[in-house]
Amino acid sequence: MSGEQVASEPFEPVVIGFTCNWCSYRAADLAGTARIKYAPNVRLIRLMCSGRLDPTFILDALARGADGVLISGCHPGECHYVDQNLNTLRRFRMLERILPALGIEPQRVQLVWASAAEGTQLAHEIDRMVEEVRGLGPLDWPARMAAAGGRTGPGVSPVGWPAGSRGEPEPGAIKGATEPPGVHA
Amino acid sequence: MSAGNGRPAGAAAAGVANEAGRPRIGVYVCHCGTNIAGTVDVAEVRRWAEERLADRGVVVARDYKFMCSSLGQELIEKDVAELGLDRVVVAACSPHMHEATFRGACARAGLNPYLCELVSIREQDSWVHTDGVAATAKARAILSGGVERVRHHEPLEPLRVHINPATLVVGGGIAGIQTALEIADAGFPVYLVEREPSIGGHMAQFDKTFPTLDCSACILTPRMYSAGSHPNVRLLTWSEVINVEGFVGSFKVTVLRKARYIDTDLCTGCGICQEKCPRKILDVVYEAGLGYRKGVYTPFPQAVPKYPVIDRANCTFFDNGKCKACEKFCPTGAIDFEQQDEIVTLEVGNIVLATGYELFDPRRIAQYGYGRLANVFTSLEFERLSNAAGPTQGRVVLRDGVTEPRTVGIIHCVGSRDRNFNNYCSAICCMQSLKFAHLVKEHTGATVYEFYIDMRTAAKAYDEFYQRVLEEGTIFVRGKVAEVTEVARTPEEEGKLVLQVEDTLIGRQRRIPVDMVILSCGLEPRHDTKKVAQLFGISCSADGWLIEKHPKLDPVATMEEGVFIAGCVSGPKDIPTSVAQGAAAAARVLGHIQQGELALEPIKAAVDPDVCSGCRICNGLCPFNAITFREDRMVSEVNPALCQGCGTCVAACPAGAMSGTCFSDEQILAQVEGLLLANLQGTAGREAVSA
Amino acid sequence: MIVQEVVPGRGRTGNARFLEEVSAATAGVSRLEMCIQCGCCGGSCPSAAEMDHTPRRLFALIRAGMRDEVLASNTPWMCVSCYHCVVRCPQGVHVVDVMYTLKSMAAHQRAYRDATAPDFSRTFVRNVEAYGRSFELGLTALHYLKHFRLRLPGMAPMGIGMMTRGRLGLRPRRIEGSDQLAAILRRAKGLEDGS
Amino acid sequence: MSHYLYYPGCSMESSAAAYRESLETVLGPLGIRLEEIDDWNCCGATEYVGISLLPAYALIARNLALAARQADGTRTLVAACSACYLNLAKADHYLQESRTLAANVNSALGAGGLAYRAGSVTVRHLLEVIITDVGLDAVRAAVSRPLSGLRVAPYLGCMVPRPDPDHRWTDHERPRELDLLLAALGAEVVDYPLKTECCGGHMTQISPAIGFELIRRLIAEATRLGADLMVTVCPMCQMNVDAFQGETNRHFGTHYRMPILFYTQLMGLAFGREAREVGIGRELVDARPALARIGLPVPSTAAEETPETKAARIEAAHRRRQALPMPPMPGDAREEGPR
Repeated sequence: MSGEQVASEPFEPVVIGFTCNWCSYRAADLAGTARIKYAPNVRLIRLMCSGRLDPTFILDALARGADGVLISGCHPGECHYVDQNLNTLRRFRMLERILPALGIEPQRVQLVWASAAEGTQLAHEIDRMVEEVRGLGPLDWPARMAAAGGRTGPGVSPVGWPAGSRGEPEPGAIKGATEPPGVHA
Repeated sequence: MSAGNGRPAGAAAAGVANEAGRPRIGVYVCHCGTNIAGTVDVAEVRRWAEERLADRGVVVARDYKFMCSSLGQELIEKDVAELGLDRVVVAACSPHMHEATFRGACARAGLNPYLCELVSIREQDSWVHTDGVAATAKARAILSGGVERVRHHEPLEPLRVHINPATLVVGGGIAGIQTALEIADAGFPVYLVEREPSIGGHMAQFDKTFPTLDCSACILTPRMYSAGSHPNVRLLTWSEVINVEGFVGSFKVTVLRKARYIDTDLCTGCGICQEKCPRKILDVVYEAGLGYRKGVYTPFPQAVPKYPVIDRANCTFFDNGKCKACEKFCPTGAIDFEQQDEIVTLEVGNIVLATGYELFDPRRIAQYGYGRLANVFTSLEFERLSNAAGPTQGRVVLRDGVTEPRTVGIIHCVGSRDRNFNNYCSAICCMQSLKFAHLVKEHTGATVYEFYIDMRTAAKAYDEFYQRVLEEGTIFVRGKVAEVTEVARTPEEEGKLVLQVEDTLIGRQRRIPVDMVILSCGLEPRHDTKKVAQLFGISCSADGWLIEKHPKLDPVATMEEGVFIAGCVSGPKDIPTSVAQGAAAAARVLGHIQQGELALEPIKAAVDPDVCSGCRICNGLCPFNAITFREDRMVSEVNPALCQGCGTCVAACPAGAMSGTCFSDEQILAQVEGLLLANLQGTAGREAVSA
Repeated sequence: MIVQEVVPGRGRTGNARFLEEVSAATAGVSRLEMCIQCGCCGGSCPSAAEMDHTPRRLFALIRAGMRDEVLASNTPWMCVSCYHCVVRCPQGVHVVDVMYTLKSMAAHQRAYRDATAPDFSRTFVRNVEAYGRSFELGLTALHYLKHFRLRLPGMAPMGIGMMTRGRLGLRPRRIEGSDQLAAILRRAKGLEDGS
Repeated sequence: MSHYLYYPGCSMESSAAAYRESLETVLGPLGIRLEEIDDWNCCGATEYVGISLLPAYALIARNLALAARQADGTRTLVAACSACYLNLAKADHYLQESRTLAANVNSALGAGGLAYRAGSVTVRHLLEVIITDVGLDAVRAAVSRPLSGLRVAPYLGCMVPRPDPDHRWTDHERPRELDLLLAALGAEVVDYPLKTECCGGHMTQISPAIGFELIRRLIAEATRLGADLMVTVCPMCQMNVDAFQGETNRHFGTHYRMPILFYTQLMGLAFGREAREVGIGRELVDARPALARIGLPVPSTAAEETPETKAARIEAAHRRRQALPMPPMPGDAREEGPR
């Protein structure tokens, strides 16, 4: 998988981070204002709430070349929208279970809570995750799937599913997945 | 209110795909002086955008020293007009800083402001990375993400909401009183909610205020009285907010009014019930544990309102059904044991939180001996001790209630500037300690030692007060007291409290025997601040104080539109600052009221009824009950007035029928694509990091 | 007491480095650079009276780069490892561990003025290296013989009392893996000298 | 039977023999089984790390590595000696904190065919195991001869409650564990303000005058408070206060006679063991006069009220009425009062 990686150039992972407008994006802003340094390998996207995060976004990011995805929202109990981050948690738990089936190490997708005051902590978590992903090596998912039996190519459908994996698992099963309320981590 | 899904009539519904021709995007890279340009090669980013993003619709790219300056904005306005731009991407600071600025520039040029996207290459790039090459590569990726995203933006109109002119102020200390009076004097109704039986807060406990030594009661009581009698202020004391719904302009607040067991229409506040009540209770709130109150009580004689409350948990009648002494002796028959707790709902347009602080509990510092050594006092205890209306009528005496101290040690920074407890400086302790030194001298003539680490007297007339206390002969020892012990080593130490400290200006350990120790305790967030924050949808800092919208430029606003903060709830403050903040919060509220309505971000969810399968998964998800199921059409529907725009329903809809403005699937996926540079021909995402 | 002058030109670079050097040689994170000179350590110290500098002042000397003055100080050797300063320090400075570092630096360079304490530690270490266990009688006897010969007669009743009550072994106990331990310590010393 | 790995430490074999003997008598009644680490070595006390850091940590780590290897069903390593407990706990803590230290220590261990992964064993002190795992109720249940009437000053010394890297103790300055244990044995526990002050440590060896002054403070305060004896958890404290008490008296010209015993000795006595079985008699300052009252009826303290005592009582009541209230403390009955 990573054998083709140019030997002279060290592997620099790319991690896409989904943050929420109220806590984790502000934590990133705070890290900036406080000039706290962290690995440049992460690129953040702002959502209003981590609950907005559709698992397909994550798979899309991985299919398009990200080596890891960081999900970050308010701490449980501190969600700006009451408790929508708990939905994030449920979706994350489910995603964790299906990632191995898709040939992806679960450590490539991580959930980190960060309040608006936790710039330092978020920076620390980013550094930790980047190092973990660096340790895993490049994901190069499309090639990996091809090697695993040609189930998928790099083609990406409009909603972000690797073309070959459509229906396995059923995207709808993910999109609509809501475990019974009250299932907290 | 003219809520809708925010789309102006006739606007294209699905972004670029449906528009004729290619988008015409302008890209503007800000240097922010050296803030960005010091790390990121902005000219290179601009060049790259010109070349590599041209086939993504970028027709012009510029870099400029300060994009937010009027010249920078004019640059954008000019390009929109002259080059016919229909999309703008600014790579500069956080959208929380300048999004409104650049949207404004676009609007002035006739471009719908929602067709402008601000991406952060400062807070999330130049400020957090040191490697210029990697930071520049990341800036390219971030910009690319913005460009892809903006292609899917649609023209939108802000939502306009009506502002209810009534305001809720939570907390009846000096900050809350000031806010309430400012708004009420401007002619608008205010509800002032206070947990205790009277307003007044901590200031009502003090005897003198630094640096002027004004009598605290003399300057506070008139304000309390005004608040209590103002036709525009409705006091709800002995009450707590238990629920908050809605948003700026139309909050719906539920308040629990605990039963007073007093008919306030009949009560004259004569105080006979308090005299006759046989139940004596240690008053840990107003008397700081140094005095007693009755089961039926007003915390202090000047209380506003004047009506007492019956403390149900400490009432003999409620314990065993006997007593009723208060009822027997009440001349107007105002005692009413049948009263019930009451729930009231208030409709307000704005909310000001002024819930104050709590004193650091020095029992956590065992080596200072508070609670074990009788003559160690907290700052609040000393306030009561020196107060003419306090438990000793203003006599400064030891715990035995009789003996005047001949030597007093005052310890600064108790629980503050100490990573075992609180990292922050409590701001008021130096001045409060100086005040104590003065009062001890004045009341007893005792020798006073002040033990400090650094003297902080940075406000008007504060350092002059320090000079005065020096003149009075107070002995200053620079050193953090290590311990207070009763174990004597010499005959002079027998029966005394010994302060063991390094006098750092001599470089020697000293043991200084005193009769009384005053701990200048720091201020802490109230123990339930986190709960309050959640109730009102705002957040706490790591130290537990509420967070301002901007610590310097917007100190009384919060991230939640229409919720403001004043006084110590956001961190330790002296009285002048708390009062100033109270007035500032009032000014912000009055600004909203004066406008009558407010423009809000049109971030809302909407259902496409043709696609909705009626599965109702979204119905239960919405925390604001904004989604209802239309039985007649078998589809779900979003009530835009209730929707807060979190987007959880969008993510959950299995049919893809739910969409969210400003954060649509297309926009987010496009941004991901851009960030990974998957939008470019023949490049991999990795390029941006390692190139 | 002679306070060493910092030589202009030479002092500057040596200055800041000394704090770093002490910090780097300390187990865990020393937080020495966080000291705000409040004196809580010096106020807490049970042997402060006997120290030529309070710990706080010693830290200021380290910060000033006054290496010789610091390593000659008796302060680290007077430390009794009571950890009062450590738990009270408002800045979380690992005072005791820094003292250990200064001791080992001074011991290494024989920079101390009074050899009593370093000798005691060395005797202890030699015992442990030889047997794997500490040998109280040998330690005390040797040490007193060298440094407090005059006190020895006064201590005799105590020594005899300890012995008659079965509290002093007359010969040291050796562990079975003393060779293994020696190998471990040898490599540890090699690593330390190498670094 | 709860099973733990056990690190005795050098002093248990010599100067603290009484600790070892008494400890063995209380394990059975408490349901504790201690399994000694095979061929453990000295922890280095407070001396080795003052000479060279890495060898000192390697020395400690050999014990941790042996313990980890021997771990079978339990990974809790119990130490009874304060310095040993601290050294083991602190080393494990720093090995977790610093990767460099861990790498170097492991490299050294490798020379002896050993390795240790930080955090593999949990280091705890015997007293804390008794309080937390066994519980005071079980202790009370094992007491057959309450120590009623015996006034004891609990003395922990420094290294157990401080620096407490794993946050196991109620307070750094005034922990309550030993007080609670002694109260459970039926003893009258003095609120001893110097309970975590320093005994002088190695000062008795390297700067005797300081050492003697620190010892004097401890015994003077215990005497002033009317304690019959001091009770400690630490071999070093016991040694200093007991064995150097004579020298201290000679140094200051004082005549203190303050016995000091290990908590396990009092536990053994309270559990019904004979004085000899729990090492009583090994102390230089004889504890037997104070213990003579154990097992004997305690003299009544309620004497007839004379006019003088009555006047004093009335005076005291009057003073109480004038006095300002004290803040309630944790564990104080008043704490539950109105808030």
